[in-house]
Amino acid sequence: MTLLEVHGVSKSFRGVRAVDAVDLSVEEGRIQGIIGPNGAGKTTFFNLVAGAFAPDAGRIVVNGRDVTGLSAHRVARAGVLRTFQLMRPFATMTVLDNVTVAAMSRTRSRRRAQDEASEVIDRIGLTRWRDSVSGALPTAALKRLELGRALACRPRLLLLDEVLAGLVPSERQPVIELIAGLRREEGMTLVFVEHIMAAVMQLSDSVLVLDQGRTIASGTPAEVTSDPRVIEAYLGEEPTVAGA
Amino acid sequence: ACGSGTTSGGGGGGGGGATGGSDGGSGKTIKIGTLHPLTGTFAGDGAQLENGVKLGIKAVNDAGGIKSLGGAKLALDPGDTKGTPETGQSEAQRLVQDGAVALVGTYQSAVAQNIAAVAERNKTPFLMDVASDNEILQHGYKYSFRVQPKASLFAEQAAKYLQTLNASASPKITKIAYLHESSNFGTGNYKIFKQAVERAGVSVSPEIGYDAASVSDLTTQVTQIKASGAQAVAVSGYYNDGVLAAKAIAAVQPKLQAVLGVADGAFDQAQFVADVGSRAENYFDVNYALGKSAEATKLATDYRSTYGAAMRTEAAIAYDAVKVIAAGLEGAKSTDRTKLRDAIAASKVTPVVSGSTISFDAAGENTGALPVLEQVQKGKVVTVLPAKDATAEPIFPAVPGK
Amino acid sequence: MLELDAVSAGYGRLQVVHEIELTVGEGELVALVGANGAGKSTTLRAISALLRPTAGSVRFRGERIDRLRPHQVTRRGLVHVPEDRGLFGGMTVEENLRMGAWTTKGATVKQDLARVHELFPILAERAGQAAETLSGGQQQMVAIGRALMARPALLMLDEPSTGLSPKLTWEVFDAVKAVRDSGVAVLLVEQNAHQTLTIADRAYVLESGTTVLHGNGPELAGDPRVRKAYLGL
Amino acid sequence: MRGRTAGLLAVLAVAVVAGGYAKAGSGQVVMQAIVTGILSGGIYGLVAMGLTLIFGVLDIVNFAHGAFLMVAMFVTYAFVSGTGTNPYLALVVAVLALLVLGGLVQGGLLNRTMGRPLENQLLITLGVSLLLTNVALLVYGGDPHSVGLADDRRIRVLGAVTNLSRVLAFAGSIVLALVLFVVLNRTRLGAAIRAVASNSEGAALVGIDVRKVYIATFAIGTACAGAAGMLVAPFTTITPSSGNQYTIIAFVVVVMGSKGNAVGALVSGLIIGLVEQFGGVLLPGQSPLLAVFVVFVLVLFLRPQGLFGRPA
Amino acid sequence: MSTVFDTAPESDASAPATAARHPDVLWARHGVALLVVVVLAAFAPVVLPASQQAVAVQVLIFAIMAVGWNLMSGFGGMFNFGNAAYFGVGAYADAYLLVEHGVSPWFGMLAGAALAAALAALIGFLTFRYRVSGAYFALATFAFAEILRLVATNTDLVNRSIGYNVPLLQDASWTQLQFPAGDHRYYWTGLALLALAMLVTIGYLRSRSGQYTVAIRDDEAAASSLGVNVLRYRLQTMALSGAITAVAGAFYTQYFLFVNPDLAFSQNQSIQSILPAVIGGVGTIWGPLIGACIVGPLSNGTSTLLRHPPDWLMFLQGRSGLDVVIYAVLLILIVLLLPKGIYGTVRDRLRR
Ligand SMILES: Nc1ncnc2c1ncn2[C@@H]1O[C@H](COP(=O)(O)OP(=O)(O)OP(=O)(O)O)[C@@H](O)[C@H]1O
Ligand SMILES: Nc1ncnc2c1ncn2[C@@H]1O[C@H](COP(=O)(O)OP(=O)(O)OP(=O)(O)O)[C@@H](O)[C@H]1O
Ligand SMILES: [Mg+2]
Ligand SMILES: [Mg+2]
Repeated sequence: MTLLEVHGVSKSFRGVRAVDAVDLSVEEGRIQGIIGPNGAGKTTFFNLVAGAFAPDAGRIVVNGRDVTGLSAHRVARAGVLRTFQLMRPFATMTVLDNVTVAAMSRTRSRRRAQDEASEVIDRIGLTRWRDSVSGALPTAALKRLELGRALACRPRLLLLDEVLAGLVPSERQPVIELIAGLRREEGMTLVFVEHIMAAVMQLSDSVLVLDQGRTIASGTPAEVTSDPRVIEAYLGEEPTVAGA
Repeated sequence: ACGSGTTSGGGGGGGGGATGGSDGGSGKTIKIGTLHPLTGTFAGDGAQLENGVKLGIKAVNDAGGIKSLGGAKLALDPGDTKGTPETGQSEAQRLVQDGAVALVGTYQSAVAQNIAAVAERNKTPFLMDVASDNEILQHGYKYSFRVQPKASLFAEQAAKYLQTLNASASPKITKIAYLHESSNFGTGNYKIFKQAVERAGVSVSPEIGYDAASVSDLTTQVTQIKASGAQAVAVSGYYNDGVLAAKAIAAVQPKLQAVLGVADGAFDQAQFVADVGSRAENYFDVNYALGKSAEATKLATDYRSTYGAAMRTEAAIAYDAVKVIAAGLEGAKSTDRTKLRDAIAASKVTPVVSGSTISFDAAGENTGALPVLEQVQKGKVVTVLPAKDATAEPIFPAVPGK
Repeated sequence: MLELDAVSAGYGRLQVVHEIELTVGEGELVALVGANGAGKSTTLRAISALLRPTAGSVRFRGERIDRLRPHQVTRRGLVHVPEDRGLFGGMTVEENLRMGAWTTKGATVKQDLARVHELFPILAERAGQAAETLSGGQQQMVAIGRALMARPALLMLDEPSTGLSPKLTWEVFDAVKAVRDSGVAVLLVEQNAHQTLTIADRAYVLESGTTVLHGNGPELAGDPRVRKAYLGL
Repeated sequence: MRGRTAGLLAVLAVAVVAGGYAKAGSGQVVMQAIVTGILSGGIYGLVAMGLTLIFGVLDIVNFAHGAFLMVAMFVTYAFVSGTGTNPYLALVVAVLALLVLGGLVQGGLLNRTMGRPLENQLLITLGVSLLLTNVALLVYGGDPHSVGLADDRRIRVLGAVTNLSRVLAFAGSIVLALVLFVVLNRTRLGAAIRAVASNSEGAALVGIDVRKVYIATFAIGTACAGAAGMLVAPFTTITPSSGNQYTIIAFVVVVMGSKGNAVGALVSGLIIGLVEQFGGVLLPGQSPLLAVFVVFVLVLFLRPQGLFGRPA
Repeated sequence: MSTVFDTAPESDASAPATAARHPDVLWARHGVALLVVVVLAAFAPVVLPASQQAVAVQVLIFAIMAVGWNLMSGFGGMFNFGNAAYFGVGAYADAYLLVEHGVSPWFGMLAGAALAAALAALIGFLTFRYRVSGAYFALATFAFAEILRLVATNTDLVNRSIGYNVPLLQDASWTQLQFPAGDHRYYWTGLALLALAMLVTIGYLRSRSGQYTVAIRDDEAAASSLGVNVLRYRLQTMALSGAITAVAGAFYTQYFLFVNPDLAFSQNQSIQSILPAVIGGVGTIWGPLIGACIVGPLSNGTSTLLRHPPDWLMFLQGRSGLDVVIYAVLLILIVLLLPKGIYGTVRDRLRR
């Protein structure tokens, strides 16, 4: 079935059309990639779906329920979770408390929430940092914390905004595997924004390409990356330096 | 000599107050506690009052101390209210614990109100030098006494003086505007004055209130008075706004036959005349004033030579308050606070401030207190009514600044 | 021209880099790579005096600069473009660039501005736009351009390509090479280790706050230890 | 200012003036209220000028501003009583004295707390305010002082009256707003100040001595208080606490006029001055401050960035 | 599933500060510490000289106000510069109900707390609705407190600027919460109220709402993206904070037996709510109490010092204003030298 349906959403900031009539539909259990140049509107699109802003136009339906214009916490409770491009830990709280806060959205009992949080922490490989104050964590751990908090909410739809940015290549692969595992083992549906093309190619079932707020292409990774408009706007001509 | 009264109210820590009282009774020194705003907005007035108390103590000691207690000397234990009731209260509590047999204060009514309750609970006499709210002594307190006239008396007297002036002048004043600061003090004066003069057929209008804490210009208000065609204006305010009012009147030049301060904090002061110059000429103020006695004249001279500044009448009231306590101690022949209280209630003291002998009614109000009518004449503040206190004839009609 | 001798630095009581040794020669492009949290940014901050080293010395052209304040370091020709770019958000692109020339007191501003515009033509187009409204890549160009306006002898760049689209990443790398080619030494911190190493003259690999490998850039790119740990190959 | 807001304000202004006329029943009173409102509003703008710079650039909620104003009044008083000359000759002295005082406060105290949370600077400025007020009390006592102008001429403006000293203060505020505007937008120091306000780390990295700029900014801000204190001295009574009444109003003006905006401070000062005057006419007996605060809260809600700021 | 931290640094240098035990153990420790402190503090009036009793009660009132402020501003991250609003509502509710309707102060205290909670929620709603934050939030709260002061000053219902005098009773009364001056029972009542306020704070912070509150302070957008209803928990925190502060106000009225607008809603009350928390440590459970123990006696101490100075300071005696000067200097020094407050600084040292 279709888990996420987006119909013609638009959003402008002081005259700039950040997102302009974008449509998207994602089947349950699929991984959808979104790419596009800087400022294309990818983060804004996430913000619209996750309820951080209300769209100027268009409709967003999650699992058959219209969530257009609902506030962020309502959308989250409808099963849509997102991570942030710039990491946003609860800096004074420990890693455990960070994840517990997320887990509490599903259970009344603090103790159960803590136990579940501990499990999630083990699973994403943050055990070592469990009782550390999150503000002091290195980037890679923060990226995982972002992911961990989202997972603790057991979302049906997970929106990942550049989870790989700022990780060195060797650190990327485990995260990619973690994401792939979520779909494989739990049937979670994912939408992710990424500039690391290797990951996009490896993970996504289909890719949406945005430029200046509009959809310029969509299809399988292979189709999209060979599209001349995408190369022109995003991938660029054959590199002068990286080819060496 | 320790008062049984002091302990009766207090279990536990309350008893601490009693021991203090008896310390003073051995005939050496007797502590008098003061509660004035020595810091904060009213620090200037606090200093005047404090100095008045000091001169009062000095006068008593120079005259041989408390004779009935073997010439015991008075000593000052100062407290700073910082202008807030809470500090006032804790200072009062401290003074009582330290053994002060009586308290003098406080300038601000809110602080006095609070300290009156402290005095009552600690059974310690409290002499209000300056603190005018009628309300303070309407709770049936036994230990609080007020030396200055109560607030309502100023407005009532003002109405009477206005009638006296009207009686002898040809264009009688029939419509008078009222400009007042909008807290208790100004609003209360306005209400009483209005009631009193309307009985005599004088209408009070318009009424114009302003916020003394924030006002920086009264020109618009004075223009309203001008536009209303009132023949005179009554003013109740503090020093700063009094000066603003005088400057605004000089600028707008409404056709007024008199400016009548009702307990105004500026118009009876030498500083006011210095600050606004000839524009202050002819201003009336109904207020307490220094009497004509030799003691009063000496006090003013002493004040100037000791503190290098002109004395205001408020200092003289504080001086009188000390005289009352001294008389009470003489009468009580004891430093027991309850006995002292009874002696004060029965005392008769000749004040340096104008008015008749100080004695207290059941509520603790000074029955001899009487605000007089003062006027700025040729750069000097002189008393013009009632005749027995007057040092000059009133000038009326009194066109301001002429 | 830049020498770090046993430099340690950290935040509060937390020491992040330990006794780092590092040099940059005239006109060289030196890369500093390492895992997240290895201490790359911290090292740069210690050099530019945004952070005071707790031990060791930093020399620039023979002079000790580790007790100076950031503006004094900049005035000596060592200019740092930090991770967050440090732009003046409310000011226009042109104003940002002109502010870059603060230390040169204006004499050569016109000429330098022309040079930056030549390097990044888009900045001439967007001269009047508020910096905060630019896209991430354009902001990066403003940051580099602003640093160049100070006529630096050594430019320190902290992860100029993070979050940029592939196309923009290449553009930035081209720009860095162009800067080096114009005779300015560059100390480059990058995630994009592969590309970085291929353009670097020399490179240091930082791990847990200490340099563990050091060598010629392309050579290091081929080093199996590096390939395994940092390039994910 | 957005057109809609401006329109709304205009309608409101007309309604208030009409209400004032109906209430007072006299055009003369309304005229006087307008003139007094504008003149005293200019003074509020003048007082707020330095504060807006400090709040806008340094993000310091400076509660010592009123105390600085008071210090300037006493400097003026000391100058006049020492030399016996015209108080306006004290302008330079007051400005210089406060420039130095401000520099010392920032350099000696506040610079160490930059970047810490709001309450740190707030409490330090409160401490400074207490300190200055009570030092003044120690030195001058609590009695009122004045520096009356020998010839404070009465001036007629549009059927209303006022005094020369108030007109001079008003002129002073316009001049000061212009001077600040020019300093901020046309000088090298101004560029440095704006850069530091925008991003202090970035400013350091282009070679600006950030600490010096902090000191300069705070010093200029307090020097403005110096000018304001001298200019209001001729028509106020001077006591250690006479600066207090201005601090709060100055903050209202700063927020309304958008922090860091000197011209905005002047304009919103005028609005506050008028609100206060008409508040007094329309609601006699109520403190006009009430009207001022209500307007303040409305501005905070409807245009949190102030009347002249860009939306965040 | 593999973990990525095979390559992660294992050195001590990057090991961040670690909270040693399970969170619940920490909370329990706070609770036990509170019990010990309260038991020890209960002996204070017996030990202290009589003249210090009033100071001790004042310390308790400051502490309660600061606990209230700290919950909203320290833990909730909403810098409140108008705590006088809630304090005043508490003080007035008590005085009004007692003087005008003879209602017991205990009910007055509850009513005041409820009213203050409602007011806090209203102010919170308005400020969040219009996205007023940071220094502007501080100024808005300040404005609300001032508006209340001005309204009270001009409202006949609450006696305008006169305010209320609580009538004196002949005998001590628990139901009327009035005892003879200097009675230890004032102190113990204050101590009990403070303990209650701190207990409520600890319980709240430990609870789900409290965790949400701190999460919201740290990052509002992140919290709401996890399904936390930001508005609801903010208002809840503000309401609780207002209620605690109101209790301080009601107790204040009962202790000083007097209240008027300038007292209840003054800027001073707001500052006195902030000072102890900042000096003790913002956003810490013990900060307000520690700070109050310093601020309370500080002002009094400097006055006493100057009243009876030691010989070498004799020249300072009797100069009004000097005590405040010294107080101000000490205040500045404390804020300057202890940026995290006493508790915060000491805790950081110990964690080392
Ligand atoms: N809150 C905002 N206010 C004003 N403009 C905004 C806001 N958020 C985004 N924009 C603008 O909307 C456009 C799209 O931004 P968005 O962050 O969605 O891009 P993106 O595709 O995520 O880019 P990147 O890959 O650099 O993260 C940009 O021009 C940006 O400047
Ligand atoms: N302001 C700070 N306060 C405390 N710790 C910090 C601070 N900044 C960085 N750290 C810590 O210092 C360590 C090194 O950080 P640094 O930013 O130098 O790493 P980096 O190599 O630049 O990593 P990245 O690739 O994430 O930028 C990390 O563990 C980080 O958590
Ligand atoms: Mg984005
Ligand atoms: Mg870094």
